[in-house]
Amino acid sequence: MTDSFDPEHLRIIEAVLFASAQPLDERDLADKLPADSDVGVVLAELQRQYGGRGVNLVRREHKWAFRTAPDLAGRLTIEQTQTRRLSRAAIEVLAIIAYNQPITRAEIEEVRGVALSKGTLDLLFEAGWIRPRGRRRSPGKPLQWGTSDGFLDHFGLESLEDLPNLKELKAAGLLDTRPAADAYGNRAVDGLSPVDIDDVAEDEPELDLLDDDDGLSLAE
Amino acid sequence: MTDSFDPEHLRIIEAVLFASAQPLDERDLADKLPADSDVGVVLAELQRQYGGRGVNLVRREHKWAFRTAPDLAGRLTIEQTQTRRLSRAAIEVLAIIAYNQPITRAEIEEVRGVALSKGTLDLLFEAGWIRPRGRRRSPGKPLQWGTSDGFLDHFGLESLEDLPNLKELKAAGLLDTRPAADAYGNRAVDGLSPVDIDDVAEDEPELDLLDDDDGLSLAE
Amino acid sequence: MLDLEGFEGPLDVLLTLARDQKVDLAKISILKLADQYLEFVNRIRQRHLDLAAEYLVMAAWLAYLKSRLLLPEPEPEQEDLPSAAEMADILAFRLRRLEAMQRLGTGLVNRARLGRDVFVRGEPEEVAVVTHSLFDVQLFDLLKAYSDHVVRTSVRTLHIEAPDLYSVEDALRRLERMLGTMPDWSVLSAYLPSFQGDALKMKSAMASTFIAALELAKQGRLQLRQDGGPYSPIYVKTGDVAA
Repeated sequence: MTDSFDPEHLRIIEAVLFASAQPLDERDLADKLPADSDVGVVLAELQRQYGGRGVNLVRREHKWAFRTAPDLAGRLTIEQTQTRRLSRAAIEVLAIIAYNQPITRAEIEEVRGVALSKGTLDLLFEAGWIRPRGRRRSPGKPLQWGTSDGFLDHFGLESLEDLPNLKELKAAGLLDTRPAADAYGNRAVDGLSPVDIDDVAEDEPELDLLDDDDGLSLAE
Repeated sequence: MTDSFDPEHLRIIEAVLFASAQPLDERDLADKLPADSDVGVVLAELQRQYGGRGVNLVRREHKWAFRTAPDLAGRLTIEQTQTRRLSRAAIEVLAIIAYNQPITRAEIEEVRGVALSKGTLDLLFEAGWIRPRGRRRSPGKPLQWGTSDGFLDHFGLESLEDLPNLKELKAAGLLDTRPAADAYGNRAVDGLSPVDIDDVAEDEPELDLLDDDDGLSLAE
Repeated sequence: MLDLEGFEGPLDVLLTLARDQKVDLAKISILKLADQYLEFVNRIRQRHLDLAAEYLVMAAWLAYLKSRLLLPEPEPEQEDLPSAAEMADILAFRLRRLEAMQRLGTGLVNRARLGRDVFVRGEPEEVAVVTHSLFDVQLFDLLKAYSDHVVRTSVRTLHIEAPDLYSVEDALRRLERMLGTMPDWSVLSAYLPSFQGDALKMKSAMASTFIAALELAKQGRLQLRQDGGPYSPIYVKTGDVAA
C-alpha cells in the first residue's frame, strides 16, 4: 500500500470515479492508467485521503465509487424558498372559501360560474391555506373546505372574524358597485361572463353558514 | 480566508455539493449551516483543498459545483454527452449575446450585417445558454437577450466578468452594437461603449415570465 | 475558391476578402476590398441568380463608396453626410467588430466545455431539494379578489338600473310622434327629452335620439342636415314619405 505512484494517476482515477454513472471495476480503472502502474495502490491512497471527509471512496464487491459519508445522510437536503405568484383565479377561490366556509368544490364552481381548474385547490392546500372541513351531509357526501391556521398567519389575521364584511369592503372602496352603465362598460373590458344570480340562488342549497361555529355572516 | 470554521461544516458542504450534479446556490448552502457561520469561508477553504485535485470546486456566479479538472480533458475516457456541433452562425450569435448583453435581435443582425436565420436563437435558447432579459425601453419594446447560468456552467466561466478579453474589447470600442455609423461617429464623443455589463442589472427590468393571470400554470 | 454556401452574409464575405489581403484590418485598403467584393458578386451571380438581396445592396453601396473615394471630394457637403473617408472608416469598424465577435465565438467553443471536457458528478446522490413556496399574495389581493367577485356576480344590479337609460326604441317612438310637428328645419337637440340632473341618462338620450334620427332618415321619413362640420348643430325636417 505504500508503493509510490504518479500523483497524476491519482487525479485521473479521482476524476473518472467522480464522473462515472456507476461504480467502476478495478480493471476498468486500470485501463485508464499506463500498463505498468498499479491501480490498487492509487485506489488505496485515494481512499485514505477521503477517509474523514464528507465524501468517501467506498468499495462494493470489486467496484469502487464515491459516496457521501454515511453519517451525513440525514443532512443531504437543500431547502429552497421560492417566491411564486398566485393566479387571479386561485386568489378568488381562496377568497370564496374564506368567506363561505365550509364550502364544497361544486359550490365554489357554482358561485364562480366556471369549472375549477385542476390544480387550484391542490395549490391552495399545498400552500397551507385551506384544509378539508369534513363532509357535507348531503347526497354524495362531498368534501367541504375551509381555511387553515396558516391562512390566518399568512394574511395577518387574528381570526376569521377579522375579515371585513361586505359593508366594510364597500367603505374601504374595494367593493365598487357603480351605476349600471359603468358596470356594463367594465364588464365588457373584463371580458367576464356574468353569472345569473337568480339561477344560482334558486338551484343552490343555501350554504349552511349559520350552522357552523366559524360561520361568517356573509349572507347579510 | 483564514477565518476559523467548524470542520464538520466543511464536511457537510462538501457532501451536499458532491452529491449534486447541478450547481447549488450559495444561500441554500448557507442554510445547511448554523446561522452564525460563514459559508463563504467554508467554500473558499473547500475550493483551496480541491485546487490541485482531479475534481475541483468551481463557482458559477453565486452557485457552486464540483467539476472534473479541465486540464484532464483529453485523459478522461468518460462517456461524453452528445454535444451538438454548433453552426458558425450559432457560435457567432452566442458570442455577440455574451459580450453585448442585454441585446436585441435587431442589434445582433446589425453586428453581423445579415438577417438572423430562423432557428439560431431557438437553438441557443433550447441549449439553455441564453434567456430573455426584459424589454428595451425603446419604441416597439423589443425583447432583449442575455446569457443564462447554464452558459457559465457549460463554458466554465465564474461570472460574466470572467469572459475573456472583455475589457480590451470594451476599451477598443468594439462592444457597441449601434448601427455602425452611430457607433463610429459617437465613439469620439462617448469615449466608451454604451453597453456596460455591470450596469445591466439596474438598467433593465427583468422579463417577468410569470406576468400573466395564470402565472402558476404548472399547477393547473 | 469562394463558395457562397460558406458565408454568413456580405459582411462575412468582406471580412474573408480582407483577411486575404494579409494585413492588419486597420490598414486594409478599402478600395481594393471594394474591387474584390464587386468581382466576387459578379462571379457568384453567374451561378446563383437568386443571390440574396443583402449581397447586392452591399455591392451597390461599395460601388458608390468606390466612386466617392476615386473622385475628388466635392465642395463641403451637408453636415450630416459622412465623407468618403468616414464611410470607409465605418466599414472598417464594422469589419473589426464582426471579426472580434467571430474570434470570441471560436474562443468560447474551444474552452473546456461541460459534457465534453469537464464532467459533472456522474452518479448524483439524492439531494432532496425541498422547495418552500412563498406566495406573494397580500391581504389586499385577497380582499380585492373577493370584492371583484361579489361585484361581478351581483348582476342583479344591472336588471334594476339598465332601464334608467334612454333606449333607441324610446327615442324612435318619441321622434315618430313628433314627425308631423317639424315641417321646417329645426335643431335636433330641441327634440331631446329632458332629464335634469341625470347626466348619464341625458347622454344616452342624445345618443339614442341621434340613432333614431338616422333610422328615420334612412326610411325617408326625416331629413337631416349639418352645415358646419363636426360638432355643429344637426337640423331635422319631416321627410317626403312622412306618415
